[in-house]
Amino acid sequence: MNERPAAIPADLELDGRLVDQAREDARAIAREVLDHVREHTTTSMERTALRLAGIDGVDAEGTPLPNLLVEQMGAGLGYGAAYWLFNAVAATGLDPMAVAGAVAEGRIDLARVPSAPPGRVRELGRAAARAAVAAVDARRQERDALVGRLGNPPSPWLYVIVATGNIYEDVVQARSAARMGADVIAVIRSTGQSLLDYVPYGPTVEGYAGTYATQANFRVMREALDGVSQEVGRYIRQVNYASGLCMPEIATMGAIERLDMMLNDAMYGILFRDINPRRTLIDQYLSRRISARAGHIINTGEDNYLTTDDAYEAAHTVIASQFINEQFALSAGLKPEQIGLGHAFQMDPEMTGGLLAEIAQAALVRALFPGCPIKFMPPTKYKTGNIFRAHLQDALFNLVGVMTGQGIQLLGMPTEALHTPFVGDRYLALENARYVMNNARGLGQELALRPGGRIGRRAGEVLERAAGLLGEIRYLGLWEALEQGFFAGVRRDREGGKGREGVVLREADYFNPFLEALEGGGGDG
Amino acid sequence: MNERPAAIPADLELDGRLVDQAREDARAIAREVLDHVREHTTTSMERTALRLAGIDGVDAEGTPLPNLLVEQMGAGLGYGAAYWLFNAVAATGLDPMAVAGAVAEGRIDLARVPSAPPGRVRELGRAAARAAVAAVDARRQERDALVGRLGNPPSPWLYVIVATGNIYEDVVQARSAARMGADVIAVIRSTGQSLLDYVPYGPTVEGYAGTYATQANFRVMREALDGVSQEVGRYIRQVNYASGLCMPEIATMGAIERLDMMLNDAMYGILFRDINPRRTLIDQYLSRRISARAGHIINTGEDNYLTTDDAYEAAHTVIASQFINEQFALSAGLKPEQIGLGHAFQMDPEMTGGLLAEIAQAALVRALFPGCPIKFMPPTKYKTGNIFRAHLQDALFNLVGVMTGQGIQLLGMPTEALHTPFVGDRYLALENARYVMNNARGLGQELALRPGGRIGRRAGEVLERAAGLLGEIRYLGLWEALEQGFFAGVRRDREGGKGREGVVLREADYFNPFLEALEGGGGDG
Amino acid sequence: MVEVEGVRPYGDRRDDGAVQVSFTLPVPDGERAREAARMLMRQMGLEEPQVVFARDLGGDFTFVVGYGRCRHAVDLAAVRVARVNAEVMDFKAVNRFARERLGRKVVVVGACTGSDAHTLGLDAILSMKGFAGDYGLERYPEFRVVNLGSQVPNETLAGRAVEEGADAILVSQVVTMRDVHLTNLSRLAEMLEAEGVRDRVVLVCGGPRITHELAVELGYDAGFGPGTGASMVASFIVQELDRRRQVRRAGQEG
Amino acid sequence: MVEVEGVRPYGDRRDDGAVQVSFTLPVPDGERAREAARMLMRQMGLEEPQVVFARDLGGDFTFVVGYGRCRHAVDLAAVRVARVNAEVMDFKAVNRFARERLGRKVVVVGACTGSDAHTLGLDAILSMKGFAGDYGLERYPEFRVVNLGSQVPNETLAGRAVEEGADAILVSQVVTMRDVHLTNLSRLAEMLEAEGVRDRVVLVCGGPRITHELAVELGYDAGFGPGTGASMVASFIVQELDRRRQVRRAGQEG
Ligand code: B12
Ligand code: B12
Ligand SMILES: Cc1ncc(COP(=O)(O)O)c(C=O)c1O
Ligand SMILES: Cc1ncc(COP(=O)(O)O)c(C=O)c1O
Repeated sequence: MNERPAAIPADLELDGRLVDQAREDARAIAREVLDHVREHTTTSMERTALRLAGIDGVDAEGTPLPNLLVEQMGAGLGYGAAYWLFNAVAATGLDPMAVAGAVAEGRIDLARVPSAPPGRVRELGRAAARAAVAAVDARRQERDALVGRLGNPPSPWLYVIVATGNIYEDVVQARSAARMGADVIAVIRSTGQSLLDYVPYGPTVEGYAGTYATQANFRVMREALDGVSQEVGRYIRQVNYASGLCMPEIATMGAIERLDMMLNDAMYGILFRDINPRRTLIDQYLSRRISARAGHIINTGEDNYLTTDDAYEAAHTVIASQFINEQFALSAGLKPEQIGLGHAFQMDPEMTGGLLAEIAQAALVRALFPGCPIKFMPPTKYKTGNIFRAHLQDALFNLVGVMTGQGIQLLGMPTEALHTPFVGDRYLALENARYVMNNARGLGQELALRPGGRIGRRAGEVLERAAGLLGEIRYLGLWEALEQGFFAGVRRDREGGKGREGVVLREADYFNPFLEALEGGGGDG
Repeated sequence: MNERPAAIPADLELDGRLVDQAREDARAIAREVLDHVREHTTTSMERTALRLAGIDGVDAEGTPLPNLLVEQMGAGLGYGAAYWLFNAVAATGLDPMAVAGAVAEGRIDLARVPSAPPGRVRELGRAAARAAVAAVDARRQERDALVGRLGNPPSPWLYVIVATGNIYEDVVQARSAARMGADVIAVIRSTGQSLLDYVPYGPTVEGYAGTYATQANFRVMREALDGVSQEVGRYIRQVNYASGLCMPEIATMGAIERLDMMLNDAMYGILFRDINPRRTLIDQYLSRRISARAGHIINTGEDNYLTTDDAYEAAHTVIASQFINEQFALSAGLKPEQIGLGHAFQMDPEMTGGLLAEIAQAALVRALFPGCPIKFMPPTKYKTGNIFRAHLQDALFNLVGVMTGQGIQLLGMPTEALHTPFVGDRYLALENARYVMNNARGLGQELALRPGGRIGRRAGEVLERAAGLLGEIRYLGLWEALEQGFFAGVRRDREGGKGREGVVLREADYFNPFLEALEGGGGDG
Repeated sequence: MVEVEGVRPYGDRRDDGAVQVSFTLPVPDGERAREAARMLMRQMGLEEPQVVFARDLGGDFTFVVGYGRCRHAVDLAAVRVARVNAEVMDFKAVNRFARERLGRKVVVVGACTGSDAHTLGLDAILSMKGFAGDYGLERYPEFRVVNLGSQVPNETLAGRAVEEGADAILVSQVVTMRDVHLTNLSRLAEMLEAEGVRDRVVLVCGGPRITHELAVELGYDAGFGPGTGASMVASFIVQELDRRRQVRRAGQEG
Repeated sequence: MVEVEGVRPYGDRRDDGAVQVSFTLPVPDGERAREAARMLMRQMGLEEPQVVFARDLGGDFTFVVGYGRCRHAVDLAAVRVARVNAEVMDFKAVNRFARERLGRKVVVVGACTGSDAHTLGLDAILSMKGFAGDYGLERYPEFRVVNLGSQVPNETLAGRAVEEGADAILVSQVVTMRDVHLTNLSRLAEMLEAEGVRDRVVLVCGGPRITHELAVELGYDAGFGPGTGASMVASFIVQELDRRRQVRRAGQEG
C-alpha cells in the first residue's frame, strides 16, 4: 500500500489544531472506556483463553467445548477460565484438550478439582500462553514471507465478497475472482451468526446470504487462496468478521488460520446488532490485541452508519467514530498500517454536485489518517433493480477511490439491490474497477483543489462538526453518548441489549496469561 | 450555451503566438481554396438555386425536377441555372414551378426558349432570391421566438440519434427521447444516401441503418418535435446531414424546414466517401452560406478521423482540421456560435492514464475555440458487445464532457457495437448522461490542473504538432495535403473520386442571384 | 417469425421482439460455451440468437451477453393484476375513517422476523419520520404502534400481538436468499392459525421482493413491495377492519 | 425446478439457472406492463420471474429488467460447433506452404460490397499493417492483393475477380440492419454461380456478425467473425486451394 500519496487530500487546508483536539478527545473517550474494560471479562473473552490454550471441538450435543467449560465455571469465571483449566491440568496431569474431553464426558468437574499450588498453575498457564503467541507469530511470519515473495498489488486493493452459504462453492468463486483480478476475498457470514453466543464447528454447506464463520471454513478457504496466490503471482488476502457475540474467539481463529483482515468495529455490534455496549467494548479490546499480534488489518464499520443515517448530513459522525476506533485500536497495540478505517460512498445519486461532496469526504478521511489503509465501501443504499445505473454509481465510486488514494476498495455490485453477488456480477464489478482505475491512474496527482473551493470548504465543515461531536462525547462519556443516539441515530442503554449476562467482574487475582502475553506486545491498553 | 466557461480549459498555459500562427495558416489555406471555389459551380449548387427558386417535386419517372432541369442545361450550366430558369419565366410568364412542370412534360426545352432581355431576367431572379432569403429569415425568426419562449437547456446539450429507417417510427422514438431528457434529435441517414447525386422525394418508410433525408421527412419530424417541445417546455433541436453529393440542397431543405443543426464538414465527403475534393469544397461553401443565414449550427466531422486513425497519435490532426473548418465557416458567414467543431473520446480504454489524455484533448479544443459550441462525440471504435463496459466508457465520456464544458454531447450507446439504438438503449444513454453530469456538476470549476502537469504538457504538445501540420499544409496547399493523406490516413486526388463530373467552370456572366443575396449577408468569402 | 397476437418486446420497431440476456455457464470459454449459450437462447424462444460477448471467468465459467428476437407474445387483455383491495387515503382521511367507522385506536405490532435485521423498510412504515414525505403510522393519532425491531422470533411476535390485542400484525422480510422469507412468513401464518388468532388480526407483510399476489398465497391479507408508503398500508388496515366489522354485524343480525 | 440433464446457467450455485433479461414493451409503465413482462419471462421458460426494475420511456414504452431461473438445459455432449476446417499457420508457414504446394502467387480480390463503407475490417485482413500485430495479406510475399475498398457493387467485384484471375474473393459486410448483409452476400454467391465461376474461386466473407456456420448456409466456403487475424484467413485459403488441387489431380488420374 506504499504508493505516493494522492495529491488531492494534501490540498485540503485543514485546521491542524482542530485535528489534534479531535484526536485528543478521542483518546480521552477511549481511556475512560478502557478503565472499565480492565475491570471486567466476558464469557467470550474466557472462551478465547480456552481456545488459545488449544481447546477446540464439540461435545456429543454439538456444544463447542469452550462454551461447555465456561458454563461449568459459572460464578467462578471472575478468576479467569485459565485458572480453572490449568488448575485441572496441574491436578490431573492431562493436557488442556484432554481435560476438556473429560469435562465433556462428565469425568471432571472443574470446580471440584482439588486446587493445585497457584504458582504451578500460573506457570503452566504462562507456558501455554507463550506457546500460543509463538504459534500466532509463526503464521504471521508465514504471511510476511509470502507477501515478500509475491508482492502487493497497487492500491486501492480490490476487495470482493463471496456469500454462497456453502464453503466449497465459496472456494470455487473465490478462485474465479482472484483470477479475474481480486486482491482481497471476504466470506460474508450467514445472516444472524453475529447473535450466536458460540462459534459453529466444522465445514458448513448451508447458510443464508452468507457462510458460517467456522475455523474449518477458514482453513478450507485459506488453502484455496494460497493455491491461487501462487497461480496469479499475487498474495490474495482473506477476510472474515471478528464481530458479534464471539468477537475475540473469531479473531483467534483468524490468527490461527492466517486470515489477513478482520471486520472489527468497537461499536458496530452495539448499534446494528443491539449487543450490550459493555460486552462489545470489553470484547473488542481483546480481539484487537489478538489481531495486532496476528498482523491482521482490521476493517471498521462506520460505513454502516450511512445506511441508516443520511450520508451527507451524518458525514461528521463517520469521522468522529473513526477517531474513536483509531484510539481503541492504538490502545490495543494495532499499528496504523493495521487500522482499516471504514467509510462509504452513500450519498443520494440524484444530488446535484454530489460527487464533489463524496470527493471531499474521501479526501478528508485520507488526510486525517495518513498512516491507515482506508477501507472504502461502495454505494448500496440507493441502488435499485436498475443494474445499469448501479454499474454507473460504482464507476464514480471507483473513480473517487483511485483519485483520492483509498487503500482498500470494496467493490460495488450492479445487483446490490437484488442478491448476494453472482459469479458474473463479480466479473462486472472487477472489470468496472479495473477499467476506471487504470484509465484514471494519476488523475489525483494531476488535478488540484482550487483553494477556497467548495470541496475544501465542505471537508472543513465536516471536520469541524466531527470535532464538536467528539468534544460533546468526551464531556458525556461514550456510554451516555450511545444512550443519546449519537451514532447511526440508534440509542443503546449500557445495561441493555444481547449478551449482557456474559459480562463478569474480574476478581482481584483474575488470571489470564494469554492477555498478559499479548499485552506484552506493546500498546498502552 | 452561455454558461460560465469550465475552468479546467482556462488552466491550460497555451502559447498564444502558436495559436495565432495556426489560425493565420488556416486562414491562408482556406483563402487559396476559396479562390478556386469562386471560379466554379457544381450540378448540386445549381440544383440548390432551383430549389431556392421554389422548384421541388419529381417527374413521372421519379427524377427530382431540379436534377431534370440541370441535366437539360448541360453545357450551359456555367451561366447559372438561374439564368435559364428566369429566362424561361420571363419568356413564358409562367412561374418557376410551372416552368419546371412544363420541362418535365417536355413542353419546354430551356435551351430553346428565346432569350429575354438580360436585365429582365436578372430582375426576376433577384426578386425570387429576395423572396427566398426572406422565407429563410422567417423560419429563423420562428426558431428565435420558440427558443426565447421555451429557453435553452444547460450545456452540454444531450444529443441522440434515431435511425429506424421509417420516419413515422423515428417520430415515435424521437418523442420518447425528448420526454426522457434529450435536447437534440438527429435522424441518421440511410446507408449510402451520401453517394446519391439527387435528394429522394417524399416521406419514406424503408432505410438501412438510417432514414432517407427528404424534405417531407424533415417536415414530419419538425412537426413532431415542435409538438413535444411545447409538452416538455424545452426547444428540441432537429439535426440532419448537409453532407455528401447533395450538400447544399440538403442545407436548403434544412433552412426551409427549420432544422437547427446540420452535420457539415469541409472534408468529410472527400475522406470518408471518396467524393471529389473540388466538388466537396465548392459545395461546402454554398451550403454554409445557407446555414449561416438559416441560423443553423453546423457540426463538423473531425471525430471520424479517430475511427480510422489512432486517437492518441492523430489527436493533432483533429485540431488542425478544426482550424481549417473554422476558417471555411467564418468565410461563409457563419458566426462562431454556429460552428460546432467536432471531436471525440476515442482512445484505447486499456490505456493507463487514458482519461488524462482525453481531458487534455477536450480542454484544448474548448480553450482554442471559446466562442464555438463544441460537439463532443462518444467512444465507438473500442466498444464491443460487452454492453456493461460500453456503459462505463460512456460514463467517463460524459464526465469529461461536463468537466471540460463541451457544448453538444452526442450520447454514446451501450449497444454501439451491435445495432443502431433501440428505444431502451436511448433511455440508458440519457440516464447515464443525466446521472453523471448532474452528480459531477461544478467539478470543472472545483478542480484545477496542476501547473506543469501531464495534462497541460500533453495539450501543449498536441497544439504544437497541429500548428506544425498547418504550416506544412499552408506551404503545400490543401489539395496537395489531401493527396498526401494528411487526414485520417486517407489519400485523395483532386481530380479523383465521385461527382467530379459535376464540377463546372463559371462563365464570365455567371448568374446566381441566390448566392449574391446570401453573400450580402456578410462574411469575407 | 411465428406471428402470435399480442404485445412483443420492441427494439426499434413494433414486434421485432428484441431481448437482451446475460448469464453465466459453468463451462470454460470457447466455441462450445458460445454455442451452448445460443442453444439455451433458442430454447427460451429467442430466434436469431446472437452471443455478442463472452468472457472466461477464471477457467470454470463463461459470462455471456446475448441478443435474440422473442417469438412469444402476451395478450394484454388477458393480463390479470393482483391488487391490494383498498382505495388509498391520505393521513387525514385515514384518521377520520378510523374515528368514524371504528371508533377506537387501531393497534399494530410490527417486526423484522427471523434473523432479518433490515429495519429500514419497517421503520419507513412505522416510524414518525416515515418514507419519502409519507409519515409513518406512529404519527397517526388513531393508531397505536408497537415496533419490535429486528431479528424477532415468530413466537415473540405472535405472543406480543396477543398481549397488545393487536388489530394488525406487520412483518418485514428483506433477506430472501434460499427463500428464507417464504419459510419465515408461512411459519408465522401457520402459528397464528394454530393458536386460533389468525382471523382476529389483519396480517400484512412487506419487503423488496414481496408482491400482494405472493402474500395472499402465503396466507396473508396483503403484501407490499418497494416504494410502499405508510398511508397505503394504513388505508388497507382500516378499510379491512371496517369490512370485517360489517361482516360480523351482518352475521349477528342474520 | 424440472430436472433436465445438462448445463444450466449458474448464478451462485450449480443449476440455479439464474438469467438476467432486459427488453422494452410498447406499453406504458404500470402493473400491467410488469405483469406482461413476467408472463413473457415465463414463456421463455424462466421460473420465479421477477421484474426488478421497470421505467416508463415517455409514455408509449416500458423498459424492463428481469431475473428468473432458466428451466432449460443443454447437453454439452450434443453441442456441435461449425469450425473453419483449416489448421492455423503463421506468416512464414503460410508462405512456405503456398510456395511448396501451390507453386505460384495466390491472387485475392477483396471489397466492402453494397453500400457498406466499413473498410477497417477488410483492411485489417488485407493491408500491410494488419490487425493486432498480425500482418495483412499485402505483406505476404506469396499473395497478390487487390483491395477494391468500400461501397463496391457485387457486379464490379465479380467482374474484377474474373479479370484478375482471382483464387479467392474476400467480402466484408459490417452493416447488418434489416439483414442487408444476408441479401448482399447471397446475391454475390448466386451471381458467381450464374457466371459459372463459383467453383473456380475460394469464396470467403467476414464481419462482426458473420459466423462460419452462417457463411456456409449462404453458399460461402468460410466465414470469419470478430477478432479474426489475416493469418487465419491466409491459412484457410492456401489449404483449401491445395485440397482442391489434390481433388482435381485425383479426378484426372481416376
Ligand atoms: C441497508 C442495508 C443493510 C443495513 C441494514 C440497516 C438497517 N437497520 O436496516 C446493514 C448494513 C446492517 C445490512 C446488513 C446485512 N445485509 Co443488507 N442491505 C441493505 C441495503 C443496502 C438497503 C436495504 C434498505 O434499507 N432499503 C431501503 C428500504 C426503505 O427499502 P425496503 O426494505 O425495500 O422497504 C420498502 C418496501 O420494501 C416496503 N416494506 C419493507 N418492509 C415492509 C414491511 C411492511 C409490513 C410493509 C407494509 C412494507 C414493507 O416498504 C418500504 C418503504 O417503501 C440492501 C441493498 C439494497 N440497495 O436494497 C442490502 C441487502 C438487503 N442486504 C443483504 C444482506 C445479505 C445483508 C447481510 C445479511 C449480509 C451479511 N451476510 O452480513 C447483513 C446482515 C443483516 C441481517 N442479519 O439481516 C442483501 C439481501 C440479499 C437477499 N435478497 O437475500 C441485500 C439485498 C444486499 C445484497 N445484494 O447482498 N444491510
Ligand atoms: C468505425 C465505424 C464507422 C466509420 C467507418 C470508417 C471505415 N473506413 O471503416 C464511419 C464513421 C465512416 C462509420 C459510418 C457509418 N456507420 Co459505422 N461504425 C464504426 C464502428 C465504430 C467500428 C467498426 C470497425 O471498424 N471495427 C473494427 C474492425 C477491425 O472490426 P470488424 O469490422 O468487426 O472486423 C473484424 C472482423 O469482423 C473480421 N472481418 C471484417 N470484415 C472481414 C472481411 C473478411 C473477408 C474477413 C476474412 C474478415 C473480416 O476481421 C476484422 C478483424 O478482426 C462500429 C461500431 C463498433 N464499435 O463496432 C460502427 C457501426 C458498424 N456503424 C454503423 C452504422 C449504421 C454506420 C452508418 C451506416 C451510420 C449512418 N447511417 O450514417 C455510417 C455510414 C457507413 C456506411 N455507408 O456503411 C452501425 C452498424 C449497425 C448494423 N449492425 O447494421 C455500427 C455497429 C454502429 C451502430 N451501433 O450504429 N462507421
Ligand atoms: C464491523 C462489522 N461487523 C459485522 C458486519 C456484518 O454483519 P453481521 O454482524 O450480521 O455479520 C459488518 C457489516 O458490514 C461490519 O461492518
Ligand atoms: C460530416 C458528416 N457527414 C456525414 C456523416 C454520415 O455519413 P453519411 O455521409 O454516410 O451519411 C457523418 C458521420 O458521422 C459526418 O460526420
